[in-house]
Amino acid sequence: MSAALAIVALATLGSAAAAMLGRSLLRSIFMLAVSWAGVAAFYMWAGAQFVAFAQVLIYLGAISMVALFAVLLTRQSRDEASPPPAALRRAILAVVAAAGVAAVLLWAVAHSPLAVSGSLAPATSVRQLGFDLMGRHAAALLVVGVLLTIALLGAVVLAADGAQERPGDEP
Amino acid sequence: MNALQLCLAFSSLLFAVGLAGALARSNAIIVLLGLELMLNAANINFIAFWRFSPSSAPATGVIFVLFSIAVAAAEAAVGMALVIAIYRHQKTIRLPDATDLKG
Amino acid sequence: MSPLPLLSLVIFAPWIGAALIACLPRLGAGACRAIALAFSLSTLALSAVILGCYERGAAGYQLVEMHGWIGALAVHYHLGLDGLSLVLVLLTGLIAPGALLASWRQPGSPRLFSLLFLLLQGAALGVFLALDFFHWFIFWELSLIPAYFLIRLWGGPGAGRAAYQFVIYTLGGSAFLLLGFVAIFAATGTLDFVELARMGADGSLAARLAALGGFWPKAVFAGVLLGFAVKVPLFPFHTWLPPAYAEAPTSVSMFLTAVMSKMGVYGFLRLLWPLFPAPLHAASPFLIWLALGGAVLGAFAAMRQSDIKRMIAYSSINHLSYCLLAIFAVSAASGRAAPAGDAAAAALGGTLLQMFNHGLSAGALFFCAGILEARAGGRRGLGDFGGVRTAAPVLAGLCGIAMFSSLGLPGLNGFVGEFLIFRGVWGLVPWAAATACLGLFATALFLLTFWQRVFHGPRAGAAAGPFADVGPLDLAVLVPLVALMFLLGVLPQLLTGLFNPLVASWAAHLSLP
Amino acid sequence: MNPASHLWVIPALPLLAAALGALTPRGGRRLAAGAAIAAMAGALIASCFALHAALAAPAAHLTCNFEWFRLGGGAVRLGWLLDPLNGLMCVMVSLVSLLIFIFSLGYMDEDENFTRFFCFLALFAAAMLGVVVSNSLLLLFVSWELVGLSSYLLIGFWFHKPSAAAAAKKAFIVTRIGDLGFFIGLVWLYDSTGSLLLYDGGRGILEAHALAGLAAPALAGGLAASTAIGLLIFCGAAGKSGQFPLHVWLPDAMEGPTPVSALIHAATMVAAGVFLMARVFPLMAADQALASAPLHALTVVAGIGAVTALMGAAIAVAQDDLKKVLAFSTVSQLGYMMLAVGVGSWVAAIFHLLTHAFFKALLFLGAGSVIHATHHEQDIRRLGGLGGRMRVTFATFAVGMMALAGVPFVFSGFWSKESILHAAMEWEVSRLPLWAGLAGVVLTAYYMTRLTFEVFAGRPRSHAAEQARESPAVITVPLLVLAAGAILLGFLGTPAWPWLQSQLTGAAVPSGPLIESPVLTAVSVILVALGLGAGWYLYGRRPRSDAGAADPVAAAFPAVFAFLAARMKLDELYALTVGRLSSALSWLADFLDRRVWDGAIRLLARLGELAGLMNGEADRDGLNAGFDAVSEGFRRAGRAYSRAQSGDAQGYLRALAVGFVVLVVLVLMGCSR
Amino acid sequence: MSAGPTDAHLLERAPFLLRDWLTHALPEPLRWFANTLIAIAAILAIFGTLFALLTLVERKVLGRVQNRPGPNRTGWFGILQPVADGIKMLTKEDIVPRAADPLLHFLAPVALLGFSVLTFAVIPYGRDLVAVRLDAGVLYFFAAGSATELSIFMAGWSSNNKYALVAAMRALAQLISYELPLLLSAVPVVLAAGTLSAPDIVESQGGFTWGFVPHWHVFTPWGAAAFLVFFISALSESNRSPFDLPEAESELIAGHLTEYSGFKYALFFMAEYFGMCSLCGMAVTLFLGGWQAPLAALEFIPSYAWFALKLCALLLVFIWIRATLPRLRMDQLTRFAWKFLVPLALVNLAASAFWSLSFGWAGPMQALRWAIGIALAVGPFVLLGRRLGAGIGPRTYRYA
Repeated sequence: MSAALAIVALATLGSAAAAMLGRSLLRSIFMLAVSWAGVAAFYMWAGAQFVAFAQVLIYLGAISMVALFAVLLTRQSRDEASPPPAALRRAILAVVAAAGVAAVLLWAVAHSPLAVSGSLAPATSVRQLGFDLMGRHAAALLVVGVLLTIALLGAVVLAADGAQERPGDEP
Repeated sequence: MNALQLCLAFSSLLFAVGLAGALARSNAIIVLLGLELMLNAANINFIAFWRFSPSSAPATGVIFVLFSIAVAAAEAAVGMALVIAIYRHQKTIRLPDATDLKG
Repeated sequence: MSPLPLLSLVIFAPWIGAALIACLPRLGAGACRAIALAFSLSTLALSAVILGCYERGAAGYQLVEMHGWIGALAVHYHLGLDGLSLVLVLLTGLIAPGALLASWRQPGSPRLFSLLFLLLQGAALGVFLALDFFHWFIFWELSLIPAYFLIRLWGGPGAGRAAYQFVIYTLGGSAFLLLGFVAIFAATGTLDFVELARMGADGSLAARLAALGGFWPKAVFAGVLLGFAVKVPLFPFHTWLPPAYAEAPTSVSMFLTAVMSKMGVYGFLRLLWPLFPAPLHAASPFLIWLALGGAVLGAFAAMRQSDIKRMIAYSSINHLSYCLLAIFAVSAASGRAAPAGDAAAAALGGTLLQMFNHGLSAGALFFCAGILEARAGGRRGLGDFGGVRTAAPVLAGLCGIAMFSSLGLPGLNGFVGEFLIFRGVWGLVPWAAATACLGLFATALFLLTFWQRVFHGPRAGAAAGPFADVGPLDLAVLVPLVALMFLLGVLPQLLTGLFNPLVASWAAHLSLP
Repeated sequence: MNPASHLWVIPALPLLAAALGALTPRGGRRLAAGAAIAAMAGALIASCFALHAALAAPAAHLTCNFEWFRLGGGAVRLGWLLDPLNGLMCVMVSLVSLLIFIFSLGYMDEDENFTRFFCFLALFAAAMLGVVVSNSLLLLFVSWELVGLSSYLLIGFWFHKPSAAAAAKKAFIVTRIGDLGFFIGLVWLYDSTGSLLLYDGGRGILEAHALAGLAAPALAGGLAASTAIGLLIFCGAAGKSGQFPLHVWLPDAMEGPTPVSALIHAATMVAAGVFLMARVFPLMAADQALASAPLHALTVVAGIGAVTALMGAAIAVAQDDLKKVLAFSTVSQLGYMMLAVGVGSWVAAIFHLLTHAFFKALLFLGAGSVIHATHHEQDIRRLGGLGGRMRVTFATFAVGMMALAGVPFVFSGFWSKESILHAAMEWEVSRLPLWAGLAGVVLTAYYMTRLTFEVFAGRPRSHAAEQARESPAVITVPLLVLAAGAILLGFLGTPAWPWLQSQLTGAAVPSGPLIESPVLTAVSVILVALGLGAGWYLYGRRPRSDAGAADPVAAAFPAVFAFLAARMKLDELYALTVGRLSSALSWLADFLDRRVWDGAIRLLARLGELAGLMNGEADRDGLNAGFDAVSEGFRRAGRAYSRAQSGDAQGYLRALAVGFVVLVVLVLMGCSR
Repeated sequence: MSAGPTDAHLLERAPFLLRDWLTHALPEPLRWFANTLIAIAAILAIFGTLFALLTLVERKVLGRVQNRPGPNRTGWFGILQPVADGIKMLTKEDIVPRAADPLLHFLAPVALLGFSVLTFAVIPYGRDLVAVRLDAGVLYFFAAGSATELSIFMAGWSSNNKYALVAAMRALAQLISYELPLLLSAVPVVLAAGTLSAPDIVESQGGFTWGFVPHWHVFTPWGAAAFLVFFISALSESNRSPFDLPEAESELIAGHLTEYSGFKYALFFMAEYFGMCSLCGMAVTLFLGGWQAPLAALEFIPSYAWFALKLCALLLVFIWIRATLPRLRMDQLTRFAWKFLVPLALVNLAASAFWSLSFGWAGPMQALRWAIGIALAVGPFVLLGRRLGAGIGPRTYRYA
């Protein structure tokens, strides 16, 4: 079990790191796609099938697409054109900050007394999930629905600003 | 280190990677994607706790992750639209250049 | 009890219309007017519904809506309707659409006009229906603001000054009113009309005010009196009225004279009299003189006006002074022995009838004056016309009917109210009735002079050239009004039946604490 | 079956016709006229039935009362009344109206507002019939005012003539002055009796109970309330009937079309006042029993009547306008009627009213026929010689003239005038009315003779008169009918056969000798002969040769003639008193408004402005400086703080991360300590 | 994969018997692994063959439609044409442009084919004949399907060719646009069946009304409408005519395939046909009753045969449409998706909800239920269709 987890985690982390470091934007996105797929695999490993499929559907199917479009539509941008010293400074600062955060988190994880229950994943059927969503969490579901609608409209409005594009052309 | 802690370590590292990306890169798209990674890391935590939690609350973690994914999708859509809008106005999507909100 | 909040609906339907117009910026002129008219007509439609569920035999408030609102101030959202309110709501429902129709061909943005007008209508309705001072006063003041802009923006050349004077004068009056009620609130802790009227009837209101200090009961009474006196207006607080009515556009003049002027009389009946029976009784010998001044001097002043609209404005002062005269006479007689009850009922019933009838006739007269003004290209002097009856016989006929209604010709609505007022006042204060007859005489004199100079004789002035008779739009406004004049002249019970129990109960409680 | 409950039909028919006429477009001449005439015929038939029913029980007052509307605890009630007085008036009014309607068909044929004319005429007839049949003073007042309205409309029918418009206004205003008195009387009466019904089964105001209450001396000086109320009501009657101070409108009213003059201002409307007096006679007479009262209502009535009779006759002597002469003769005759009421014989008044209605209508229509034939030439000096050209008109006019002059035995006017003079002679209070009446008799005979000779004798003095020819049948037939009435009606009330008197009073009046007091009759016959003779001597013996020639009387007494021709300068007197007073009052009111009240307000406003100005100064220099300093400080602080707002999103994120780490570390350190 | 039905007759059990015969000798843990491998192999083999046949059938049918014989040289009636094509593809030179990104250029067809194949895993080919029984099978199907978009973009971009890139972007827009109606039209079925598992959905369509009308979803008003939407979206998702814009030869040479040749090209081709097959399979599963027989009397024919029959019929319709309809313009394409299909699918969702709610209506109410159902399906179709037709005039070309 742990081996599978380790493989998944390493793949995910590796691809994520590659994505963050890569020169080419598009490659970064492809690497990120791999990383997201890795996260989905982790969900599969943890027994959350539904979430895994949702992750694939949304991250691989939608968010990566959106990102790709954004990249292609903004290709004329002066990519990473900041003078090297500034970029370097920022990179160093970033790594330091991230390392600090990671250290703190890892320290917390390592020092927290975390009990693990059964080795068996809690069984959650899609049907049960549906009942939960439509029952106890119906209000939240509605709110999310509204949020998504508004976000969609907002994105269309923002992106279509000025140009006479049809809303439908916007992914 | 048990399995849960492994998971948590994994998520922490993923979070750190995302954070580093978001801080280091100047391209707004990559920054946004770094944020997405951080969100993913948080989701991993939810699933991990759900998976290994002693009380095994019914599916709360899963549902939270579902909502989180939905919100992430919304955030990505709006974020990318913003990026495009910024690009249209300034012909660049470098974050250090986008400082119009400076006080 | 109706499940629908009918009264709230009545008040807010015009405001909903206003909001609708405000929210649809792309609306065409025609659509604006149509929407405004539809929402303006809602009052009429809803009052028809109200008539359906109105209990004719009851004197008290009906269709009451009462909800807690501001707990700390003991303010309730309290609406209610009795015969008095019903008559005025009906009047508003009749006049407002007519006034809107009168503005149909008016230049300028119909959007803003409709919006302001609907606001004004809603506020006036609110004044007639609210039973808590807090929102009553809000409605009272809110009615001023749209009126100001309507006069200012659409009025004649002197409109700026007239509107300014109108608003400042009435605001000044209301300030005293407000102060008075602040004192009342400080003394009693309530602003509910029903509650206050109960206190006024048993004298505890005066006692509590006196507890604040000996100066207060009189000061509060004077403040409230001043507020209403300016609004009606009571002679000599009337100087804002002729310029405001004359300079306002026709439709607004119609609404101002038909509905807004009733707000003051309404205040007298609803607030001043029930709340301060004793001070009013004490002051009424003096106030009767003022009312007589309005009735007589108002009519005589009208005789001297060369501006048609100013003349009609003065006739409004004259007519409303009869209402006040009746109220003061009743108040002067309260506390007397029982036989005054019959006369008091006649006087009060006549007052209510007169309020409605004046709305009809003055509204119609202003409308006719508006037609004349429009045909003459903005001139409206008595000397600017001549022989209009030859050129426009239908207009002359309808205007004539309105005029005769205004001068109290029997068979038309105006007579019944005036007869009852005089009958009542004679029974209470005979000399006042006799003196007021001078006003009747002068009214006939100046109205007939107006008629003679404008409509009779050879065609002259603006009527010398081509002069169109009334169109279908004008007929749509005038014919219902004129028909009602006939109907109410012959069958006043249509109206008296609505408020008779109320009047009877008023007349039966003519006692002083 | 109570016939009174159907009485409303009589006024309703013409009212319907009026409504129809009002809604008919200008082209519908036949419809409007036909409807009006048919309605009048219907009303006449209904009136005949009503009269028949009333005569069946002359003493009973058949009533039908109903509630108009409720007010307070009580109700306002109206009603219909039927008795012989009503019935006769109904028949008279509807018959005369019908004839005049028919006459108008010919007379108004060329007018473009023909339909409107019939509408107004029908409205008038409806209102007049309403006055007659109502059993409530309120309803009577309503109809009364409508009569005034229709008279206003008809006088001003040719409203494009400024004189007609002014005359109409004058008529309305002057009668309204009287009506206001009536109104107050009404209100007073209502207040003191609680009812305005005339007869209400014992509770009506004309019945004993109420009268007893009213007749008590209640006012200052021992005056009875009924005296005051009666006099106030008499104000209204005086206004309508053109009694002395309020008669000024009646001659001016001749500006209206001639049928209008005939119908309204001769036959019916002006008689309304007399009718009203007869109607409320019990009320007027209630104070007679109160011997201590300083003044009785009827005394005033008699006095006013006498003055009017004499004055009208005197002025008529000097008028040159055909219709004006007739108008002042009307005034004079109405004075006779009032005199009769005043001396207590309302029956004689009604008798004279009926006969006068016929012969005065006849005279006016005859005058109308002349005017029609001569294309609206009304100046008698420019007429003349029409007797040969218009034989029917002349003959009927002569009948009317002799009836008015009181030529004995054959003509109705003689009998009614005799009964009035007889009543005046029997009045105990004073002989003055009798003397005035007798003087009037001479003058009447004289001015009528003058008129007839001027118009019909001699030779034509103008082109119009030369061209005149007899009017068509539609005009002459009513003349003939009226002439017959003017002769025959007198025999209904001769002392030998007092049918009318017994029917009106409801009690059998014993028939006496044909001549009640031979002396009086002889005197009056001699006076009539004197008047006729004088007229013939002055105007018939040597008819006027041309229009410019001076009047023989004017030549003899120029000052007196001019004074009379100017109507005794009464209009000027009014202009100086009432007119001046009201314009002064209106000036005062306007001045108060513009200067005093508005001035006070303006002063207040100036004071407010001044206070605001001073306050503004104080604010600017005093308070604002401190606030400026403080806000400048805030602004600097804000500027300094805003530097942290770099706009660098990544910087914020970085700060967040670092902050998080630092925070955790700090917390941990805190925990470990 | 379970042991298979035991009470069914021989033909029905034949696949399981065959499998068990092959693996019964192995020990228990290995047998599971072997069974899975056999399932994968079987799917690949069967659909590989189907792919080969389909290329031939398509060309033959297109030929017949266009009144020409089609391939008829290799073998009997050209039956060996696919083999010849395959050999050609394998032997051709594999060209990678110098400016291309070699890794992604290689990965793209592989990933595409991989994802396409993955979708086969959850389709039930017969009674109990499904590779993976997933609780959220339908979701899995769509998740895997949506991942193919990434591969197409990969192909377009990595070629470093502007035609390829434009085509890739077109493809993305189209795929994303039609993904939505595709999903939305499947939701009513999920709503009706109450499950996301494909075999359960098929099971829920068993049974007959009056003994001869099967309970397939396509025989309900909403089901018919949803099937229509699903089918149109499937056409577009598989880049089939009239939605074959990404590889519109006349405009973009060969779209994202421009820089591919040889075996990689064949892989793309294969992936495309696989996607088509899997979409048709899912359509059959969702709407056409899956492996259910159309008549009770015909249940003796094994379930997988019925599935195959329905699948082939749908594929033939695909081909038939390709032969009949012209290509759409880009703006028409997206407009059609967003303004017609998506609203229609959303309304249809409501129709389906109504259908579920009115489940208990009987007698005359049943007629009413049908009337309302049909109105809810047809009404929006007519209304939206009228609006859709309004705006699409001939385009004015500004620079032409």
